[in-house]
Amino acid sequence: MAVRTMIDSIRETLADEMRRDETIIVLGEDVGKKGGVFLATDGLYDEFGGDRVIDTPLTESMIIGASIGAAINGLRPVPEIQFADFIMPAFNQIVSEAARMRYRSNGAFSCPITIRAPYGGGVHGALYHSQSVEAFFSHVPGLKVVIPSTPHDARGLLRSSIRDEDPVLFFEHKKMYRSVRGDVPDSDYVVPLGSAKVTREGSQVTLVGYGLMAQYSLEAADILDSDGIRAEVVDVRCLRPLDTATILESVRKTGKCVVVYEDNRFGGYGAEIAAILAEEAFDYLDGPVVRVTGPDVPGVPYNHVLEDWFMPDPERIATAARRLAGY
Amino acid sequence: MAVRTMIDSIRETLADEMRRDETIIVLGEDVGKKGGVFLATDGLYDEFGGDRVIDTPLTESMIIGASIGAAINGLRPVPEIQFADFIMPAFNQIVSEAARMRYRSNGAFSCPITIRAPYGGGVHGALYHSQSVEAFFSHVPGLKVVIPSTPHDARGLLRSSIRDEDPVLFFEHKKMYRSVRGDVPDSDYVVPLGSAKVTREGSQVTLVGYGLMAQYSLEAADILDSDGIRAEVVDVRCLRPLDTATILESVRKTGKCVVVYEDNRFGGYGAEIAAILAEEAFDYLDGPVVRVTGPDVPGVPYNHVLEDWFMPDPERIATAARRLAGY
Amino acid sequence: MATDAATTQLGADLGLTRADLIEMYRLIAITRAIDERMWILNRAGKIPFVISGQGHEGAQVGLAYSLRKGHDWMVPYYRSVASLITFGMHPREIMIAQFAKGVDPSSGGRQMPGHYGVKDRNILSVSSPVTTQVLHATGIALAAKLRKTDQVAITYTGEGSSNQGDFFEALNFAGIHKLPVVFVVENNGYAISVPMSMQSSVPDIAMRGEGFGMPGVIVDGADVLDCYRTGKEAIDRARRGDGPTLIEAKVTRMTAHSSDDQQTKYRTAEDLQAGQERDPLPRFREELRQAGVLDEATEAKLLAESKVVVEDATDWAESQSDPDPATAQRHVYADAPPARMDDPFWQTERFIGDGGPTSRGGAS
Amino acid sequence: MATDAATTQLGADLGLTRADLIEMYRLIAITRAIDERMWILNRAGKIPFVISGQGHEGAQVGLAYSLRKGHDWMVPYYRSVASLITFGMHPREIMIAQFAKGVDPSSGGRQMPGHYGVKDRNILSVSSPVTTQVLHATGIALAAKLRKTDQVAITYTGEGSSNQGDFFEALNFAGIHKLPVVFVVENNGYAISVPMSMQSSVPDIAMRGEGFGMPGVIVDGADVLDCYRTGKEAIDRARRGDGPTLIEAKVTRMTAHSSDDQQTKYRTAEDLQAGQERDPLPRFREELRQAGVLDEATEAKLLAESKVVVEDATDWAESQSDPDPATAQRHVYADAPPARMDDPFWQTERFIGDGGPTSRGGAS
Ligand SMILES: Cc1ncc(C[n+]2csc(CCOP(=O)(O)OP(=O)(O)O)c2C)c(N)n1
Ligand SMILES: Cc1ncc(C[n+]2csc(CCOP(=O)(O)OP(=O)(O)O)c2C)c(N)n1
Ligand SMILES: [Mg+2]
Ligand SMILES: [Mg+2]
Repeated sequence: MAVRTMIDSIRETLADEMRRDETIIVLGEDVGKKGGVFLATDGLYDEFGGDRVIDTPLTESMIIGASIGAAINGLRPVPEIQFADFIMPAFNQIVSEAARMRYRSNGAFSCPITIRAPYGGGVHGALYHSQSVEAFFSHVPGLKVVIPSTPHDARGLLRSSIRDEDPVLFFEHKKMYRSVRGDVPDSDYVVPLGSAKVTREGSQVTLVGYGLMAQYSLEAADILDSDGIRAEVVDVRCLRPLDTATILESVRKTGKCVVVYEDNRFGGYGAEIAAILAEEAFDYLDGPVVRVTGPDVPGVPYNHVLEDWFMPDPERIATAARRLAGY
Repeated sequence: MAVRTMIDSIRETLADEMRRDETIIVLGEDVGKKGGVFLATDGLYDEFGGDRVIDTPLTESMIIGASIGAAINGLRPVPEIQFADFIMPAFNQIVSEAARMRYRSNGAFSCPITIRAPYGGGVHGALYHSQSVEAFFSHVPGLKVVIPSTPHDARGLLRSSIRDEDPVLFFEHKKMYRSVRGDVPDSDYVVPLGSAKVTREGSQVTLVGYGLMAQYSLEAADILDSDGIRAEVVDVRCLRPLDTATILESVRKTGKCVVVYEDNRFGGYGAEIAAILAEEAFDYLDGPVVRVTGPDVPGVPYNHVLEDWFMPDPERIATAARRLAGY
Repeated sequence: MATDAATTQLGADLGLTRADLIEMYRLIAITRAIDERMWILNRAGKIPFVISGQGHEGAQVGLAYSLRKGHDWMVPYYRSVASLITFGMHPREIMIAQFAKGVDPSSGGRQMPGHYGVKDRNILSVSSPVTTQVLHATGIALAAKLRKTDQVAITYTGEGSSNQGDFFEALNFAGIHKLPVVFVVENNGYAISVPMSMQSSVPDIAMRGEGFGMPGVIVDGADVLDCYRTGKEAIDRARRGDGPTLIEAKVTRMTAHSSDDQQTKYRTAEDLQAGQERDPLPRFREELRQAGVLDEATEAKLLAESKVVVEDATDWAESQSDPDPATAQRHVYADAPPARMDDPFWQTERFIGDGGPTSRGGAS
Repeated sequence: MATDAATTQLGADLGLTRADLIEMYRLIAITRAIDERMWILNRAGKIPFVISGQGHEGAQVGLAYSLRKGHDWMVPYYRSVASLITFGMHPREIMIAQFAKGVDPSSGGRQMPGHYGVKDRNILSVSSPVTTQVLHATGIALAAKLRKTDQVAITYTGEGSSNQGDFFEALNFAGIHKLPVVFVVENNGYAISVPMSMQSSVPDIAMRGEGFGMPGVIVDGADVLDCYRTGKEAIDRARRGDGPTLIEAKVTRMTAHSSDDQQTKYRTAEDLQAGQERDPLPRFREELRQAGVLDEATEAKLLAESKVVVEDATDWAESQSDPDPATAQRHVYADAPPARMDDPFWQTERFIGDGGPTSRGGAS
């Protein structure tokens, strides 16, 4: 057991997995000598060489398209998209091809690839280095979508993702890379895909989030605690498949739910959670399903006053939960 | 006033608008001599010539990217994407560029383009000629998304879209092109973007849909009527901006709502409607918000027995509404 | 009658035997017969959609003939029937895709006709968005190189589709790493209705090879033996580790784009006529006759065989069952039922809360 | 001291006057001074991010110098400071983008430094996803052609970015329609850490022009006058209606990719040294000195001026206010507040149901 940052946990897991399974390759922009712009692949080039750690051209569609082909022919690619914002040129390859390969071939072909990408705001990245793109992919049958919020889960979920037989989008909140530390066991544990986690028990209101917002929800629960409000926090961890049971169970207990996501509100991922609650938790809801989200503007602006305006934070979550608790 | 099919209404509106405003150009694959694979642009090449009706190379990113540039320099492009399924290669240009141009330039630049594309299943188009892609785009601030369900609205909404100063995605259900007919006034009327419509009054349950599902909801209301259940039907018409008030008003009256969409359930557009209801209609909901949707498989399969399995239809909508009405 | 010497001459420099030549002819002729049957079935209302390769068969058979079946990889497109039959797909497997029946190996009836793919023969599943497969072939070749499997990947696309960004990104990556891949563009002059001059800024797609660090070769798609030579050189080069080749085969689209298209709307009568004259089938037949490879007896035998094959494929395919609707929810993921289909709401009727048939609630 | 004759000689064949030469030098020198100041401000913690064009300025000024300001269109990328200043952007406007203050004309403080754009000068707003702008320039040129405005669009990108599919789709379309557009690739040898040899399958990007039906021209980016000649030829050609040109300027990236990058991790000391030696600034200065265009007095005057300009721009930019957070919700659409921001829930606090500051509920 050792204390690790998110980025260390991810890097070490990549290295471990590559040692375990020689069909794993890493490819992407600047993943080689530079070790990635966030150093998620630092050292891999030295250890595994240029055949398994490939600096690609600046062409995202190619990164994913070639990964699909390589997976078809026996490799297990772990492509990196430098920023989640830049996954869009690969949208067709991911959504039309990777997601649909198994279904369209009636189960004959599959695409075991894990697409890693840093996402999220709050780091002065502005419109194009701050995006939350999970809603686009978690809507697509055939894809799996994972967002860890602790170094422990990052390791366990990345292992599960790489070992999965289907394409996984693995999004890492870039603000958490170095700011979040935690215990990471040395054992070969996995966190199964599709399992949410109650990260704090409470009785009056459920806060549901993922990534940075899972952490902010915990911080909000602290604030609420000092007001005498006991909030339960659910970390979604895997957005598709979603562990609906854990969320429903929590809301059955508390009767109230705040869904938190950093992405734009309208049609964001949390809308699906709210919709599930509206459909399946109706009998035990004691108040509206409230969403705390980023506003509906086309990106996180750069200047810090604008960026602060955009980002949901523990205070805002606590304010909404407080109001809901008093409903 | 004349009776028109959907496709006639669209084609005539394109021609009318091009006569009115010479900065309008139409571009896309096979839109010229062939008149489009569904004949939506039939005759335009002959009337307006190759400068204003441009057969492009088979490159969707270029179709949209060049449309953005042309809009920047004084034209008003109406690009056609041959099938909504093939909009994915242009995803980056639409979502990163067209949607964000105004915001990122602090209002200096804008992209008045109307992207038309046929969408939807039920026509033996299989995985890649049947998709509903509206959820991807209606999530994106900066875009507007329109889906008409009658020849009348097709005309009025297409006019509004073309005249709008912002990028509009205009999706046309291909199964409705020739199967739906209706009165279309000769006047220069518009249907404003952002206005839903109550297409049938009722008191016991609200059915909310758009496109083919708006029509199927009307048919379901007929079925329900013979059971003595009075269903109100709301045709969303414009998915972004959404006319929340009309939906809320209807649900305030009926207390019950079935949201219908053909797209995959999880994270589909209707999830946002359900989420809004869960947040804002909580006080007057008398039952869960039920969704009738396509199943969560990666596409509409081809063989008719599989396709029938996929498609929501009036019977399914009626069954869900009946059950909900009895809740 | 041709002499034995002449017989040996034709194709001899290419290492082709008389049997090879007859086999190549047979593949072309059978493909044509299958294809013609598709259109008959379509007009009879038995299959709703046809997309075919009439006019492309000579190039396809020639280019693919030197691949190693079951070892190399073929990454086809929707017109690839002759390539696929050359690479080991059975006419029954082609025909059943038209009927989209349950045992269809390509997709179990899920995809439209034309979307072939057979795992055990290294034929990758075709999808509809054009040109995506060119990157898949490149990735397959990357894996072949890194895993040292000695495999070559060959992939095909139309000239219109070759303008997509994916095409160039694939060529670029394959060029950088000298991957064992062969890129074939079957240029039939039209992308649905749009002629080459409106699709591409150059008269020949092959001109683009050089800009991506590989030979760009033009071959007359009606010249079967030259296609064979060109294909073999590119495949050998790839296998040697000398990198990719871009081949442009000039072919003719003898039918409309598909059964949904009316090509008279955008092609002149002369153009259509000229297209018919570039048919590779009679040309190859004449070539083989002249060389004494095809004699009357052989021709008659082949004709009879091809009739039997087409009848058999059609009858077999038509007699298969539609897929069970319960299968439609399978194969979304390897390990799980489709997301949320198994969740409890409305108790046992959870997923069918929307009123669907009970089979929708079944296991994956 | 140089003679008057020599003075007239340099650039005379290009139609450049002594004043032009000095102006070009001034543009390069001022851009360099601004750029150096950015790094100082960054190290001082005043601006969190710098991306700059040191080493690119010679090519940029030369290539853009014959554009018609306020008439033609410039579609830049993040390293385009010298191009932009040549095309009429003011140093204050450049500097304020670094500070991202409210009156920043490029984005009102919304975008990262480097994302310039000024509507009234026909400079299109830069975004981060690379190469998208190459299609925008193509569309601008399409409109120019159809509207017969006599405008030329020029666009720029890096050599790494030039491998994106969008690049080729743009070249192809521009080639088909002979659009009045000039494509410039500023090849500085690296895309962040990835060297040209791992980015592109050919040694020169310009080799790709031919495959798209246009001249592909290589120019030494440190040779300002040759850049001018090359740019002018391409711009004239475009304006004449003879179609697009692909220009590859071989330049040097004298700094790290950005202030977030450590280039010593992936570049050798010799490589870095060689890069510094290809600095266009001293080379052009020397050229002008030799030709007698630059004398000591002029140099001193220019140096003093450049100091004033940089001070002024910095002081002015720094002294501006941050944007009002209430402005953040503006300009989502032309005609409406951001979707759903105006809806009634929690009564007046609807949108701020999530606890945001009141300003978030304001009008658009
Ligand atoms: C991305 C995408 N856009 C559009 C289509 C629709 N479409 C199918 S085939 C085709 C024309 C293809 O022409 P070409 O590449 O020349 O091949 P050919 O059919 O002539 O063999 C088009 C436009 C598609 N399948 N995929
Ligand atoms: C689509 C996309 N992918 C990745 C990035 C991240 N990125 C920004 S600049 C850059 C390298 C660009 O290199 P090059 O085109 O050679 O231009 P240079 O910076 O060297 O001038 C990368 C990878 C991006 N901005 N956009
Ligand atoms: Mg073609
Ligand atoms: Mg570079």
